[in-house]
Amino acid sequence: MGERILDIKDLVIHYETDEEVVEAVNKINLSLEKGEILGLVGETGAGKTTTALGIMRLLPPKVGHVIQGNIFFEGKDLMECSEKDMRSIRGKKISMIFQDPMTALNPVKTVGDQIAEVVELHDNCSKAEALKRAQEMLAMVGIVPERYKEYPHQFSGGMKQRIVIAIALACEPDLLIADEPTTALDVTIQAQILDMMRKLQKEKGTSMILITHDLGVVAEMCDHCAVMYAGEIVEYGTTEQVFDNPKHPYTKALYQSIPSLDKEVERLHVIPGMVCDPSNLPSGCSFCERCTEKRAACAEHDPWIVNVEAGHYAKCFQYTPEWEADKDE
Amino acid sequence: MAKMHTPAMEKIERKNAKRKKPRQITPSYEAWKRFRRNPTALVGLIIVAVLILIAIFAPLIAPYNYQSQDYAAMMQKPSAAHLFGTDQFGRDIFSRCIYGARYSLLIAVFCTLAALFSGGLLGIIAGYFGGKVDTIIMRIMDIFQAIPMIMMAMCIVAVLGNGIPQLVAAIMFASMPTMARNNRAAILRVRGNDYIESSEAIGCSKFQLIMKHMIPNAAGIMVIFFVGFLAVSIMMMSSMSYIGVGLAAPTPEWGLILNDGKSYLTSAPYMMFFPALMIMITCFAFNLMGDGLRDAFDPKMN
Amino acid sequence: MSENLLEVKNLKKYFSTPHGMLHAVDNVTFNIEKGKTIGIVGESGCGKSTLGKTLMRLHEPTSGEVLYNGVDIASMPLKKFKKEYRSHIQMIFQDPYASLDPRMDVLQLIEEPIKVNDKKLSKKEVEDKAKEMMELVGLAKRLETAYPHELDGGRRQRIGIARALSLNPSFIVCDEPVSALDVSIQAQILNLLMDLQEQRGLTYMFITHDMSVVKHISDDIAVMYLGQMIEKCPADEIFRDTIHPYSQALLSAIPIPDVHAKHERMVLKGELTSPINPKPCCRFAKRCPYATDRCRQEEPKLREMRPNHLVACHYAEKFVK
Amino acid sequence: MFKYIIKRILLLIPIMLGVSAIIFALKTVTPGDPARQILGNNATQEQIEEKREELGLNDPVLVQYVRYIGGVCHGDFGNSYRTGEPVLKEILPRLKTSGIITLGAVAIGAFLGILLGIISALKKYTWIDSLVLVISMFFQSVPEFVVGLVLILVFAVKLHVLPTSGIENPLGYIMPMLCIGLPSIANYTRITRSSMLEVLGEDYIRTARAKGQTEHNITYHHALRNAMIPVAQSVGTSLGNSIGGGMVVETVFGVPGVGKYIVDSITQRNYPSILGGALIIAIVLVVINLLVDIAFVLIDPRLKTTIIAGGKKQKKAKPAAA
Repeated sequence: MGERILDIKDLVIHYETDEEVVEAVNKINLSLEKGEILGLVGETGAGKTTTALGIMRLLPPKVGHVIQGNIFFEGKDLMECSEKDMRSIRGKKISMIFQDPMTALNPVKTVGDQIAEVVELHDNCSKAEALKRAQEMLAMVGIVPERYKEYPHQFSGGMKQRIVIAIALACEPDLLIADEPTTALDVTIQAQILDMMRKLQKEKGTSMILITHDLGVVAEMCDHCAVMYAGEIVEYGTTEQVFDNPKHPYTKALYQSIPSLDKEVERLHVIPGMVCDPSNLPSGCSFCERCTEKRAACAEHDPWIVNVEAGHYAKCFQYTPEWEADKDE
Repeated sequence: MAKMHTPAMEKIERKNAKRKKPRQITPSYEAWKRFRRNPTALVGLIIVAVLILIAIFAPLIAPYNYQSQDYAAMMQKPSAAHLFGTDQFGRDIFSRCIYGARYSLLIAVFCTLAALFSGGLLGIIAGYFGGKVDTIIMRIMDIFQAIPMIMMAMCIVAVLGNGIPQLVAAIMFASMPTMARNNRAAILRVRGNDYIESSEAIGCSKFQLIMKHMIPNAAGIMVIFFVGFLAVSIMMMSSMSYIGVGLAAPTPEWGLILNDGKSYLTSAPYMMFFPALMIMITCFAFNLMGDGLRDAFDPKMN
Repeated sequence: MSENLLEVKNLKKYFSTPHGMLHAVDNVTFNIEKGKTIGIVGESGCGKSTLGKTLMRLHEPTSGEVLYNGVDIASMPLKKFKKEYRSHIQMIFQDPYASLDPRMDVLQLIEEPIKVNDKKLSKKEVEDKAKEMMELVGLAKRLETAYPHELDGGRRQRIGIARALSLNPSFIVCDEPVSALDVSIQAQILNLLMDLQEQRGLTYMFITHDMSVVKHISDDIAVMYLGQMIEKCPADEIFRDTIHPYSQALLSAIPIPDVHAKHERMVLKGELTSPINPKPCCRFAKRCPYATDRCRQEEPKLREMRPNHLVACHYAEKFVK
Repeated sequence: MFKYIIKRILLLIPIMLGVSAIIFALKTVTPGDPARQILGNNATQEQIEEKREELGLNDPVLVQYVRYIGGVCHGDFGNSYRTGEPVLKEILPRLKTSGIITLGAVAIGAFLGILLGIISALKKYTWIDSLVLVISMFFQSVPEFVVGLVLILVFAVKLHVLPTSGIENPLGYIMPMLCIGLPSIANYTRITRSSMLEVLGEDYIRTARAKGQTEHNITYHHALRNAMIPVAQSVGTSLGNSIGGGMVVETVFGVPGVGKYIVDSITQRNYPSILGGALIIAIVLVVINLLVDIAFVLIDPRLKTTIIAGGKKQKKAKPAAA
């Protein structure tokens, strides 16, 4: 077993406004080993991005609150860090790539300046050296370095995402969080970007959290996979375990609802109902209302996480000894 | 259970417990809810309401006739008998200011309505039809806009002569380019939405699109223009009256009352203080309200 | 073979921009059979939405014919089209969040098309019809007075479907109806669309960028690239025997949710350009790994390589398996 | 870029034609005879007829208009009815006075307004934010001439530190500038605040935070420049208002500027002067708007490409997107 780079313990994040409290992340535990890629999958509102912003400590001020939990990064609890320490970690140790490359770059600064900015901040070097580094980074992500003097609007969407990646990797961070890096892009461009990310990740040995709703992307990229539903991690395991042998009813249903490219299906499997309101979560299992395998106990008690096989966990009662006993009655 | 319970949630639960029944959440109701939460906007609304009441009940509130001259009591300082003092003809300034609310508010409303209709119509036509119609209307408006608003208004009054209808016409013409521009922008913003195309696809005619979808959705922004322009027209009107182009004496319009006191600035500043105060309070209230409306209808801006 | 509901011939839609003529839809020809679904796939900017909107006459076609039951609806006066054919051809929009007027409640939204198209109906009849439509698309009765912003994407899209269906159309353009939805909701809407097709004999044109969705729902698939149709074939054939290099690349780029799927990936260089004042050449030539001088100088025509399988490539023979 | 400037300057021509046509139209419908106005009530019918002939008033309106435009092309804006002097000669020296006042006013308004706007955006939803809002709104609610009266009362009458009127003493410029500048604060404050808040919510600000950048640098290096774009756009319109406000304020303070000249001409129905004044103001406005637009290009690199490529702002060619 490798060295753990990130360890999230019992993290709870709420968004509080005058009108309501949204329970975005509910007691999640997650760990990441050095050099591996962890896929975080789930639908809109499952709490994937919130988790990432929580790690970066970039939750929207005044509204987003970490209610409890610890995030250990290389042994240090990020929740205990001062804002100043956090700033020296962001961009240097942990980088983040955001979903929409179209808006992620400052329109009035040249791309070279934007890459150089992060280098200058963390690497204690002169402006000229930083700009040189920026050009190297551009070359690395497959853009002609001479274009460093151009502005973001002169680049296409895929190019912009390359620049965003160049910014994120400029200081050779230990952990890269990529939040839906290819969702806004076309498939052929997505293929280019994913190819490049995989190559760079291998070269640099960067650990990575890849947030996506596309199971295909996870299958191609990730070593481990965590499935999120209503702010909880409902299933965790190696990608093979989760894809070949899904345990949680939600994961199973999710697979069946995707139209398949190679198999002929008459009707798609439908997950009935809709995601529960995160400002009004049920007291039992959050998936219980839509679950086809539920029993009375599911609505009353929140299930705990069960170790179904080596390194494979699911948050469901059916893998507890009590379930079998219950069935016999 | 796993879910956390926090103080913030308790607060909301308490609040929800107090609420009687869930209300139909229409978009207008949401806007009203936002408006209600804005204390400065509420202050504006209250002041405006009081001013409207004053204007309606002016004859009951005013102790004297606004025209009656009392040569026994000229240029008196504010006192119990004459709250705001008297002017050089012995007219009670308090009564004149009270009646002034009537004139100023009414004329302002007329001006604004006229401006909103004329400019609004042009703006809606330009915004909806686009293309050549838009270019022609907007180029003409560019020409009008090259003349400062108040200068245009003054020129028109100079031609038509002093008087209320003339003033309304002048302010309407002068503000047309601004109004057209703002309304056009509002319509363009609504027109860009997919639901306009979707309604076109189910067979709505252009007229139905404008009446049933664009205007209702742009109405919020138009109300903001309306309230904001009330303040602008009161200020324009009083500025013009003060200079002597606009209304004819002895209309008790605030600007004219100020004009009356012009020569006594050093000897009897109170003659100008109170009407000026009325103008300020009124415009302030309209502006506060307008700002509240802006926040209420356009929550994205904050 | 059943009859064609729609025959599109040399349809063109150009837009003038400050930089030149944008050939959004350029010389597109295809047929749709009654009761079938044609899937239109392609990347953003390939003109697939414009094609749909041009058929709907939401955009005026620059030239070309669209025969609906044999009648050319592309060149008839817009007034006549609106009066006689608007209700035959309807559209479901991409973004269920933006395509519903936020100031109308669910019932009003569904009543609107009925009222607009048949002014003779009484208030009661309109309401009954709208309620019937709500039931048809699976919207609960209690949602009648709800406003769109209170509903989730799936339910909003159901409103959009009800609005289109309330006019009893025979042809529906579905413009990315599920791409704004989550997978679990997407399946609900896809099933609904397929059920409705069966019940009412609808014909669909299904525009999407999602290959797995289009394969699931379509009978025929057409691939578009920069305003042109480059391949058209039966749905099951496209995944087995794609011919055009672009279609091959497009397919190989799709990430497959299966850890054991090992497939050769063909990563294309460069990105889609915009089709402004295109020169006569194969528009894919710039990114095509097999491009020759001929591709750069001569525009390929759609040719029938197999029954019902059309390809626009000079070297199509080379790629037939 | 050069082509763009030329194009913009050519745009002046229709605007000038339009403005002069509007004022000319007003002139023709005004009751009263200019000839009588010049010669006074004692003039005989013959004298008036002679004067009318001399002024060309007996020609059709269109001929008068064309003749006037011809004159303008040669720098002849006609002669004032009142003094008989060429209008241009009367206006030019006044232009400098008005220019100083207006620029000063815009500087005061923009500086204070932008400053307050930034403060209230950074302290959003606190009492400071509300206070700034109320203060700027208060100034917006006071007509320029009332500010003038208050200033006169306080600084001239009570404290005797500034002159009541006139600009013989350079200190005389101060009050007119404040009178026009203070009411315009609110406009700048509001635009700065909302644009600043919008920009601070943009994704690229989040990117900057994720880089580990300090809040201070994020505000001043990343956000401010982007936020200034709409603010700069509003300078043009608020300049028009300032010139309008200048007309009233110059009258209140008896400042010999273009504004007072026009107001006097309007009350005297001295049309050649009104026309000349209006045309010159229109030219100034158009030129300044052009300068503002050029300044944009320096702030916003996106505009440079569109201006060089097509001149006009790119029309939204809807369809290319999926």
